[in-house]
Amino acid sequence: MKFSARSLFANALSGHQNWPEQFPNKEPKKEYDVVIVGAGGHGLGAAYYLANKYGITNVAVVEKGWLGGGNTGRNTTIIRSNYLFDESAGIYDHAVDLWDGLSQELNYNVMFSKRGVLMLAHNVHDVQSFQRHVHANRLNGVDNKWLSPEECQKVVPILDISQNRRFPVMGGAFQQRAGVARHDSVAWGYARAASKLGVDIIQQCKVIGIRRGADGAVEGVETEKGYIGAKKIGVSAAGNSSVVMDMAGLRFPLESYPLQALVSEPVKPIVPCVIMSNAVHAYISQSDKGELVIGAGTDQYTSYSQRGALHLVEHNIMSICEIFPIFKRMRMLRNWGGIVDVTPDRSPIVGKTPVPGLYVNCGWGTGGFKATPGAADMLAYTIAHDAPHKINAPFNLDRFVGGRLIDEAAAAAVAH
Amino acid sequence: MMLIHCPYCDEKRPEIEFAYAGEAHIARPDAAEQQEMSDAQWSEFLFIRDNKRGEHCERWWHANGCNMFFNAVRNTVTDKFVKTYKMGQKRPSASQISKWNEGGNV
Amino acid sequence: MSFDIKIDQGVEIPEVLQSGRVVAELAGEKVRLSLRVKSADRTAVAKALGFTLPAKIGATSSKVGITCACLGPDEWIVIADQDKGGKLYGKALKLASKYDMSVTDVSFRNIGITVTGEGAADMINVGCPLDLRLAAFPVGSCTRSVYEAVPILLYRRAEDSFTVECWRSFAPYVVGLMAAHRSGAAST
Amino acid sequence: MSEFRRPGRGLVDYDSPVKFSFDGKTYDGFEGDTVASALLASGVHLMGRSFKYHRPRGPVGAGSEEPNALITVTRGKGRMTPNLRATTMEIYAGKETASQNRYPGLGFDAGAFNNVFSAFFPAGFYNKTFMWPKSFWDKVYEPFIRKMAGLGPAPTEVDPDNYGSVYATCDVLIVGSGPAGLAAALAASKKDQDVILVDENPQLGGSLISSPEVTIDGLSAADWRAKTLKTLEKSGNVRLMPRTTAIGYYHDNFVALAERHTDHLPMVEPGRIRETLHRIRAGEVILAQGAIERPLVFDGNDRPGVMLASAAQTYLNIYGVAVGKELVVFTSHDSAYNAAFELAGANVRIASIIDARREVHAHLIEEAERRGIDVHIGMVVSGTKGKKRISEVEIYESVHNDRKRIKCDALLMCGGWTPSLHLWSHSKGSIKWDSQTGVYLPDKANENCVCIGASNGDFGVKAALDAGSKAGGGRKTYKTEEPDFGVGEVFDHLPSYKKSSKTKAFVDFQNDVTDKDIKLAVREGFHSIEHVKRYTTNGMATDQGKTSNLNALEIASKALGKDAPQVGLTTFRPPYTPTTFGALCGYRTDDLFEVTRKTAIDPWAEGQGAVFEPVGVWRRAWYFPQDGEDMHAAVARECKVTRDSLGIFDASTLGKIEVVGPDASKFMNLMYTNPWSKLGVGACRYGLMLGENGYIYDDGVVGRIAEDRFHVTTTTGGAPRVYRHMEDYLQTEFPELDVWLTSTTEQWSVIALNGPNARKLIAPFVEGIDLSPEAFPHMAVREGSIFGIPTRLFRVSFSGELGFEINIPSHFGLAVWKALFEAGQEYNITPYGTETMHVLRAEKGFIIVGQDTDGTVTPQDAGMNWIVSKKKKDFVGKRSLQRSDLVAEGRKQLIGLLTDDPKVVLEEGAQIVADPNQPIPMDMLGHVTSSYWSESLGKSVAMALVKDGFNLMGQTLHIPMAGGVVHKATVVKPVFYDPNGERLNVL
Repeated sequence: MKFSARSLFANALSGHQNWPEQFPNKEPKKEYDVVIVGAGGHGLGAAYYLANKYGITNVAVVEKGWLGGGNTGRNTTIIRSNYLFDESAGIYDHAVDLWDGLSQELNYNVMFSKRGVLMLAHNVHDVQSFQRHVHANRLNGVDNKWLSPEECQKVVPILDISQNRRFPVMGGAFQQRAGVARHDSVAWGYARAASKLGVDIIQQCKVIGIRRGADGAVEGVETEKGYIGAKKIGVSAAGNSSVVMDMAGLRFPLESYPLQALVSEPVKPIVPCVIMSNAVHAYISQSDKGELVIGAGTDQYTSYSQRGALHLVEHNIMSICEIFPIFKRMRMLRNWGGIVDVTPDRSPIVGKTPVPGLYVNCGWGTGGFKATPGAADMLAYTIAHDAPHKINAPFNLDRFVGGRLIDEAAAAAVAH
Repeated sequence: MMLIHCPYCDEKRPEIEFAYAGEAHIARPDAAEQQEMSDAQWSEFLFIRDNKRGEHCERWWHANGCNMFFNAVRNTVTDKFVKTYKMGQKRPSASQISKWNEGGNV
Repeated sequence: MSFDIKIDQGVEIPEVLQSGRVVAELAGEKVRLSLRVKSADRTAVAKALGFTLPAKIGATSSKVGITCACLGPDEWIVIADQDKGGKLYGKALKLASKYDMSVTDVSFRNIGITVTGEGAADMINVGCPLDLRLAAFPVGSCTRSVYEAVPILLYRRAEDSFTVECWRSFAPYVVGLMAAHRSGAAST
Repeated sequence: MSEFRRPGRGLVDYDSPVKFSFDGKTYDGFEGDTVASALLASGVHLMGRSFKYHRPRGPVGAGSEEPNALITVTRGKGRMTPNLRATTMEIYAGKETASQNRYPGLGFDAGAFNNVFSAFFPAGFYNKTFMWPKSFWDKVYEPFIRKMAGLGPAPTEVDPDNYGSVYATCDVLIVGSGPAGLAAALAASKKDQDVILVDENPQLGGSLISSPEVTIDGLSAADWRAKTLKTLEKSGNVRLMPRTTAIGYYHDNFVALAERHTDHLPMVEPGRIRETLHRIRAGEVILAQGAIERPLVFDGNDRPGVMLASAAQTYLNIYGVAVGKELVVFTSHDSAYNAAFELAGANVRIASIIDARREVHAHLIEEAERRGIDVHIGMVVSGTKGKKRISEVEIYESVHNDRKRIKCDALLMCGGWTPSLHLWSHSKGSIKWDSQTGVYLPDKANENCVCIGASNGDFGVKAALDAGSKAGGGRKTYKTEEPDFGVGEVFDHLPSYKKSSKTKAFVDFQNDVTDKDIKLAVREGFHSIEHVKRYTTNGMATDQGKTSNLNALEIASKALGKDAPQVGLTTFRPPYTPTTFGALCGYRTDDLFEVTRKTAIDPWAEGQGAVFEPVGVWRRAWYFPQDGEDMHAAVARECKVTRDSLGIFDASTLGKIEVVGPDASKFMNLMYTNPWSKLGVGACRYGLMLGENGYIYDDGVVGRIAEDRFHVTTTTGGAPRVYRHMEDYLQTEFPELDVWLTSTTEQWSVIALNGPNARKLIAPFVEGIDLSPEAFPHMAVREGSIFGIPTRLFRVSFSGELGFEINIPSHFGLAVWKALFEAGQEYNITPYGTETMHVLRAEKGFIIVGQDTDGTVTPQDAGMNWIVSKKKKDFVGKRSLQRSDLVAEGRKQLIGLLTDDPKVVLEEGAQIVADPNQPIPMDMLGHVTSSYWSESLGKSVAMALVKDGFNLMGQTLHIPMAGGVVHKATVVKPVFYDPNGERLNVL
């Protein structure tokens, strides 16, 4: 059933009794052309693009929990593409292009809101670094504008731009095409669209092994629901990527860290766009429900516990109140943690692996949500062609051998 | 905020006194070894990590305490420390770790 | 030309901490030495210096005007009054040629703040997460720790008296945090 | 007194009347009332509007679980707090409160038109529409949706209140002061344990306060409570903390408490702390959080006047308020009978008890009948009437299709009890499903923690007391007289004769989630409770599902035909109740948010009117404007005076590490790219440090003070990580080396003097050092004194001029600086800041690590191959430098740029291309890292990292700017001033 105002109206008259299942939960078939491990936005999206764009419909997505239950459902939904390096700008901007129009493509409103992302500069080093981004983005065709403190305040009227503060606003980089989306809807929308194209989504089906043939190539996955044959396997398991790659006998340059986020109680609109501050170390936006959505960096140690420490929350809130002292009377409603997999250069790995038939999309660290459609498309492309697209080709595993890292964070290095 | 047993101070101290220092027992190859290593082998030393789900050998630095780096086995699923031990001690075997687990404390 | 070269610790104790139940004071100028001694030489060095280098991390030895705390397996800090400590650095430097050890003068790196009075431990606990109950942190204990955002050296002089040492530029933060607590606590 | 008051009951102070306002109208109450209890006493149930449909709502509960009665409290400028629960807000004279999420008013709310069309807004409706035409999304739909956001108003002014934050340690932390908590505290106190007992309510005692019929060890519950509290107060080892919420339970028994100090007070002196965050490390945690009554899900269950039976008890026993004159009780659990009897005993007419169960204990029915209360067994409430308050219920029996209407002005409901497992769940304790009572109970603890009393499913006062005593380490068994708590039955569905399209039975009141929404979610394939929660938003409102989660689970499992545990339970996440940002900040705001490190000389700079810049955690003087100069003019002047005569610069922030020991030079050899063994005592050398990945990590000048002692300097921001880097290698990789590291950054103030007159200035004041160029050459260090103060005097230069860096003990830094400045007047000395320092060094082509290099630049890239030893077998980063991509062609290399138009100062960060006319995306060669106007040279100078830069010398490159301007620049060697270094040798 197509989703539209008309179908909503028609179904209202029948008491909403006739809506079909959006994504039926299937039992596994014996074999698939492609098995995707991990039903987050990335994995479901890859299945959708395989079926829709690359003509491979005999696809299963297996998920140990429930779809969209990992980082897709736990992140702060920021979408932007104003990255410095050509490679990063390439993959993130491809994602932003896909975000725009995704609701219509999937016939599922993912509520991508181009409300803009403003990154605040608080010191001379920030200014130099953000200017470098703005110039590079302009010549790469990525919209990103440098704003004076006054212009920043025009975008965010509650911003205090007096220069005698501990962290003065010395300007900002603003990407208008950037923004937020409704995170759960992304997973559900891809799941529904993929299901319609014949993809089997199999939840509560933990992968416990990867079977390889005599030639070393993959043959299938062992799961809690039994063995599933697969000509090709795409791993999109976020925080658990190391665990899954280990099943194929591969050790990866990944570490998994807890990342926390929090929301306040809902209030009337006050934060017009996404605001990020590296120096103060926090970011904030306001959801369509009115909650302030707030996040910062990871805990210091690796963990799969999805349980973070209080002092990070304290610091996160302190940081937000440093930028916006008017929020001191707001109240934290909910605080939660996810697991992010981080590579040595904090850029993802999207492509082939040393094991024939095994493909991977991992290492997105704290930046995975924004890349969802782009990463999903690139994983699907690589699986379909057994070769990477030029957009994801640089994000290979070999870069760690030769040293051609894509290190956005190092490029923004704090020093003097 | 976790409590971490520092094997030098021999007491449990609050996490914010410590800095996490990555996976343990990744010995730096000496000068001769370095020259014999291929780029691939060298990158393995630099970048490849166990990232284990379960008992993980890792280093901590008691930066705001006795200033010593030390090793620990911590379960990354529960965040519980199984054992902490001094720098230079060997990587505990799996059976040693399970023995400690049965013992139940640090 | 003549110049008035005055010493300046760069921090003042806010008024609110100068009286009341818990009082903070600047410890004044001290001689501070960071000693690193290999365990084999510990007793010999101690003997030569004329005071004990306690073996246990967190323990201190005290002599009139000189306190020596063991901070790490091979690390001690000596904090001495000016009159007692004036020649210590030279003396220790000489020992360094004989023993496996090092000595570094850090007299001016730190500021000492004493916090005294009933509830002094609570004032420390404003920013320091250590268990400061007497059984857990007895009189004479000394350790590095944190006071919210900054590293400190904490020494318990008596049940209700502590010395907090921190790097010079951190001192305004430390006394600021104490003062904020006092101003608030006075009212709650 | 209002007809709803029951004087003689409750803990309110009837001698202290209090007037407060709600939506602009004044109401009467008493000290000890909450906004909700006082409004109820005035006959007002309508207190709010729901989120989505804007339906009129009254309080459902009497505590922090309340989903409906959310209000905004205002107390002067900046003190507006939205979304507070009327049920927990204590009143004081003049308190200003208002309802929320309504326009123009609570009685008539235009937003309520959503309610009329609610059929079109089922769960997840927004996923299905607002997609066409596409352009409407950005311009029409989305702005509209965003406008509808939020409950209460957003703050617009800075909160003037202060907050506190402290740590504490205790042996036993007890959460909840009901019978279980109090008994636990008593027992632990007797065992000499340090105890902290917290309760979110103003009064300690929990359910004991509203248990007038209960006796404990022969005392009435009230007397036992009073006696126990007195004992605990006197014990000396128990800290009682009312108005304190345990908000979260973290690793290793670390529990966060939020204590509210002032919100209940009529007058608050300025400066007083509003809330304190207590971070408690407890040896053991005893959770006695009790249980929350469950609403029943039936058509019209959200009408004002419909509330939990226990809430009505609380209003009566704590506040002396009858929630109505004529009540109907609707229950599936025995406990509501006790509530009905208590209210009947307080002269409230109970019209009927409607019990959904087919079988009920005879004695309950007898007791009811004895009080003249009709009991309808096997019947349910099938509908309610009344606009702003319930006026009538319709009851229904499904077998005989009996229907009947009963007038009432309040309806009490009870669907059983849900043990509060919030903190238990935060602590990662496991839970198990109890199918008999239809609840989750604690199973295995993950921390040193027990969950007791009602939160462990042990209902009744005696059970709680005995469990408390045991948990506290005692063995006491209590004797009580109490009504049997009874049993109940859980209904996943209440019978109704109505077409489901005609009903609205709410599960999550605040978020307007109905049973139909949950069934719709299941129908659409949302089969895990996490999915149902997210699709319907059930349990995501500001009460976080305290009254709704289990009902939603029952409905979803029934719809799926599965057992509840197979459907799951959404995780409880901190905080237990919404927690003020201010409390989480505690003291750490403004100056105490992050340290601002200042040098000893900083006060002087401030006195001179310097402009400062933040550099890492330091603040540094940026430039010293005179007579209205702007930055450009000030820097031009500072540069000129320094090059012509003399400048003085505060370099104290440079990191310093003393590297001491017999193996010091061996260690230096490993940590830096260049060799150190042959550096003589008294000599200095510039050192470059790499990370193990081969990229430049830090740099600085190092002086050899003695054979076994190096004075190492680092960049300002790099000091902590360089120290860590060194300690890490020393302890982990090179433990065999006899060398020790001590951070000495703050031991020294560093005054840099640069300019041809530098030596002349210091000469008269220096003792013990021969300053002659022969005895004290460039790149040397000597120990002596200046103004009688001991100094380590470095002859170094970061400007290209004759330069000295005077290290003196930091407590003398300010005095020495002032003396030098005074003496320097003879040479027209100028103080300069970081900007001039940058210009001077850029003119010389000296790099700033972090500006001209980032974490991707090797020494070769920076043109510094000369400093990388080829002879040393090992140093950190050596092997990485040989990696294929690090020696490949086409890397970005550091070069100089001179603009064709010398007046044009390139923008730092601007990108460089070979062909400015190529289409976008352009092939970028690199970027400008440093760019300044050079007053000394009369032209701009720049440094840049450019692909293959070393091979492009003399070529013209282009820098396309926004708006179409393209600058041209020529590639040169990055040394612009005094390339032969002659100025260092001025006499």
